[in-house]
Amino acid sequence: MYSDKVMDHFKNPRNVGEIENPDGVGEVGNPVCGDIMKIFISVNDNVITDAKFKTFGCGAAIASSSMATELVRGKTLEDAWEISNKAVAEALEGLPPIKMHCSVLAEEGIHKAINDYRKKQGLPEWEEKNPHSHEHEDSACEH
Amino acid sequence: MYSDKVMDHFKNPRNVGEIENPDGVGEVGNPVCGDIMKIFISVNDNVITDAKFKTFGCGAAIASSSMATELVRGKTLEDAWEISNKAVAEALEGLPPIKMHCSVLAEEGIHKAINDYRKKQGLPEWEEKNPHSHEHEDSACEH
Amino acid sequence: MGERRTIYLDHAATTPVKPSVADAMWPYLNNHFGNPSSIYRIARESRNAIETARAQVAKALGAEPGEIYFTSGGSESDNWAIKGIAFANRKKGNHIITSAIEHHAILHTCQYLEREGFAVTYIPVDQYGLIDPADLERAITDTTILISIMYANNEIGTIEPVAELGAIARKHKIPFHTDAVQAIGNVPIDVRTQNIDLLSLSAHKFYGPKGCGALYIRKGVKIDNLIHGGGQENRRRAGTENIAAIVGMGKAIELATADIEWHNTHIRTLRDRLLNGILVTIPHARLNGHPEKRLPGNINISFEFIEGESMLLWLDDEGICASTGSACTSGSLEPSHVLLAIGLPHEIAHGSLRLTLGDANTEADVDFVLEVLPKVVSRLREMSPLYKGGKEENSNV
Amino acid sequence: MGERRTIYLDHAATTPVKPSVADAMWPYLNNHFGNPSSIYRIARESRNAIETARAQVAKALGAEPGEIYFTSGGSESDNWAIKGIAFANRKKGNHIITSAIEHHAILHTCQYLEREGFAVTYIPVDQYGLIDPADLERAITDTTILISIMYANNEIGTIEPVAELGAIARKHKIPFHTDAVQAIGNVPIDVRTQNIDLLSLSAHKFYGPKGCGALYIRKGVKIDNLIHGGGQENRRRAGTENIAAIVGMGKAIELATADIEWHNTHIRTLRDRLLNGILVTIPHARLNGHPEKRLPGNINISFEFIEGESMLLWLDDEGICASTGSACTSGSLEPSHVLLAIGLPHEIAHGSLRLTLGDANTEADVDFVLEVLPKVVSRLREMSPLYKGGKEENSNV
Ligand SMILES: Cc1ncc(COP(=O)(O)O)c(C=O)c1O
Ligand SMILES: Cc1ncc(COP(=O)(O)O)c(C=O)c1O
Repeated sequence: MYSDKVMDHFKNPRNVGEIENPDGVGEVGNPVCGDIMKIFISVNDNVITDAKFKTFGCGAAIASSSMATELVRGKTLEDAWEISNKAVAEALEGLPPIKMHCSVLAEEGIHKAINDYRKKQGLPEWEEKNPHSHEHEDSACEH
Repeated sequence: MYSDKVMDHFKNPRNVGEIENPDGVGEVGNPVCGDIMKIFISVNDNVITDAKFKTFGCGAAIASSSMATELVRGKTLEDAWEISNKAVAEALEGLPPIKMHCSVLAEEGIHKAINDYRKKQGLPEWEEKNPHSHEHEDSACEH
Repeated sequence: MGERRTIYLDHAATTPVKPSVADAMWPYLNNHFGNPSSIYRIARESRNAIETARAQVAKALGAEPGEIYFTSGGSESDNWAIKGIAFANRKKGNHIITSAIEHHAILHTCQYLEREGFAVTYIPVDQYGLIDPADLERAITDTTILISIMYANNEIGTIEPVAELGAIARKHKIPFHTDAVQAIGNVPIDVRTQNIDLLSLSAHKFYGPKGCGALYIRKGVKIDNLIHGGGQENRRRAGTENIAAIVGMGKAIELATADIEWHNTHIRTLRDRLLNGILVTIPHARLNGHPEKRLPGNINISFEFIEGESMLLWLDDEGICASTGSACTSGSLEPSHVLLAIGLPHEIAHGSLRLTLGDANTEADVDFVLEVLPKVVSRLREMSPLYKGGKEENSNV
Repeated sequence: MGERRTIYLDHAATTPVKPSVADAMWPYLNNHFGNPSSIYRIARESRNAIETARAQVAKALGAEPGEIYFTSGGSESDNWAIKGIAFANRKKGNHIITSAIEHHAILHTCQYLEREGFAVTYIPVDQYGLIDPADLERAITDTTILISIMYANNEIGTIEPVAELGAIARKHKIPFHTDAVQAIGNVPIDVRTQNIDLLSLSAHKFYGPKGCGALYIRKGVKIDNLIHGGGQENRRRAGTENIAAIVGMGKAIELATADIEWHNTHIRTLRDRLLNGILVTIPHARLNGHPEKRLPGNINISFEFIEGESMLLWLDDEGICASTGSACTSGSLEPSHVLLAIGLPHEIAHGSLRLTLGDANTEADVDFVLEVLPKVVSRLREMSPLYKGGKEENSNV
């Protein structure tokens, strides 16, 4: 059901853990729905120098967190912001349709962490271009 | 589905044929229902000295005709009249429930032949004790 | 009389599983058993096996794999198609059109729906068992929500003008179902070009296992479930999948549709030899069904003055497996509704014999039947009160 | 990590076919294929094989052979029982009583009937998953036409007080159905003394083949057909019989019910070793279901702070086949309705693992799981944002 890439990132997740004094933190998901992602970033000179995560969730949620943190490392905040859930899923060589919401969570986790950083810096928060979170959270947690 | 006895009387039917100048003939059944039996008897001194049949019908119909003609041979008319469809079926070591009407036809065929003889003799016809014929013909021909 | 060989001439009732099909099934009985809904490796193997079979069935019909749903057989497929469409479209109308010669899985389901408030038109057939497309067109009303006409008849073998019927249904935007249980492997089927929206299959009729069938449902067709429960078959048919049988069905349909040409020529040649032999040697015999538009292996013939079951018993005694009417109803005392629908009088219908040939039959089989059958018929005629030794030449009973 | 052995601990999802069962089936796939509805010799052989199997199933349940109807599996049996009774008794009333923890084959069927105008009461269960017979008695109204309560739950293994529930149903003269798919072979069943009127079975849950089940219908119970058509199964279930699978089911039920005592002792011993080992080595773990009134092979346990699927993936990597929730719904993202019904919060329900042992499991299997599982749980907890390294000892998330 999962691609080799997903299984690789699930079994050998990159960047697991917390950053001690993170510049930004984003927590998304809901334990009721079976997945929570917490993304930590360090920012230096507008560039994400480190990203880590902790995730409670299924295989796809863990792999998506791992891949998302990989993708944002070394990117400017602007470039990191542009990383879509589709990019995460594609980098994982695809996700089962029923699991696409995991990549959405990862995108949102990154966005939340970036906005957390911006808020701390006194900067205005950026707005979600495609606020798909609700629609997807519904399908993730269809009760 | 059929007992060995039924198969024996089907494959080696006793008394097939017509009696040239029969003392009594009984025809029962209906081609529409898939079975017709024609029973011929010779009577001498109130005893059935010969009985033959012709039958259009299933295995059970042929076996029942064969057995019924066997059973009446050598019997007085009174004794022959008393041979019930159950007796025919029992002598055949049983019939499938769906085929019981064949033994009923045989009983009726004998009765008709006997009454045909009595009529020709100017005697009153005997009455059927259990006029089950209609009920059974219905189930035989359930359209 | 009485030697112990078996000549199987009842392929319309069921077929033997081809050895290569049985071999393909065996590992899934004996070894690979994972529930395809689970996520571990042995479950994924089961899932893959099912999806391979689904693709094989889809290919045989010109359908997409996502349009194939596995069931427990032809009867379930027919029930699902008819009830599923009827109940899902109840708000649009309550009228169903079918034919007078459908299999009981269709007819009894329609009768059930009549008790539930649906109205059913049973289109008649001509003396050959053919439906006139004009009759279908005339039967359509504003409230018609389903048309179901079989592809080929199981008793008399007549092949219906399905593409034409499908085109009419399409023109009126009414879902068109066809029971192709007898047709597959004998007739090339393409659900796209023939405008078929739903199609029923049963594996044991084409050398696959019993207890496994499929329903093709064209994408977008609105249909209720018949068996509710787990999420199997894309949430449309609950129940742990019968993996071994599904694998067997996939393999069997591939084999059956790969060599339709060869199969047809082979079977038809044998069939015609048998049919002509019967008609030449046995008087008062008539072929039922269409002379050309019929399944290649099917013979259905009525012998006057005698009754079918007693023929079968004698043939069985010689090791010949045959049928009178359809196997499902041979326990019944009513003559076949199909034979009545083509206009046979009851007493002639009672004397009908169905011989259906299959891949493994040989010329020797045919010759043996031609040796035995005339004896059986004349033996039974001799004891029939309806038969006067040929003197009724012109009678029609 | 990564060696290639398979430890199958998902017997509630499906079981392997026993070799002697597969061997009993093989001749009916490979050789004997006659349609049991026909009248010739090879058809009578099929008929006899089916009737032998019917007697085997009847014996296992304390029923008469004439009360056993073969189906395509547990889901069909459940659908037939529920819809068949509901539609046949509609004039008497429209109220159905079932439980909150039934299999989806029951629940989704009941939901379908609600859309058709029936009213359904879903009796709640206690924290162990037990039904209180007093709740059943209270739920009964003048319009109640069916009570359906499962014999044993497929997820948490809880065994319901079926005989008591049956007695209540009997007292009120309401037909009582039980889904015994998980119970057979684990619990002695006697439909007479337990007042059961209808009972569903599925062969693949007791080492028989997939795609075959049965419905016991007590003589005299009024029920509609689910699959209409031919006259098979005493005119109550149309479709050419799946002879091979039916033969396998007969053999399998005989084996499964012959040695319930041995089976239970063996399995329960292993199960308790595994369960105790888990509870001793892994903190924040709790057993779901009843501590004693449970199926001998069932463990259902929740591990806080982690999610079930990721556990399964790691276990699969080690060759261990397990399940979270029921197999049918593992594609779904909703937590199990059963775990919610016993009062687990969603997030704990998400972290549940079901291990179901079977006849072939060994102590070595148990020990291997006890070696692997603690590592998997702690690995996942380490990456869980909910887990604070044991500091949340008293939290209940
Ligand atoms: C309690 C229960 N009922 C019904 C079923 C359905 O059985 P099947 O999958 O054989 O249709 C199952 C198994 O999934 C079950 O565990
Ligand atoms: C035309 C037709 N439809 C449906 C069926 C039913 O198929 P099954 O017996 O596999 O359920 C049959 C076979 O009996 C058939 O010939």
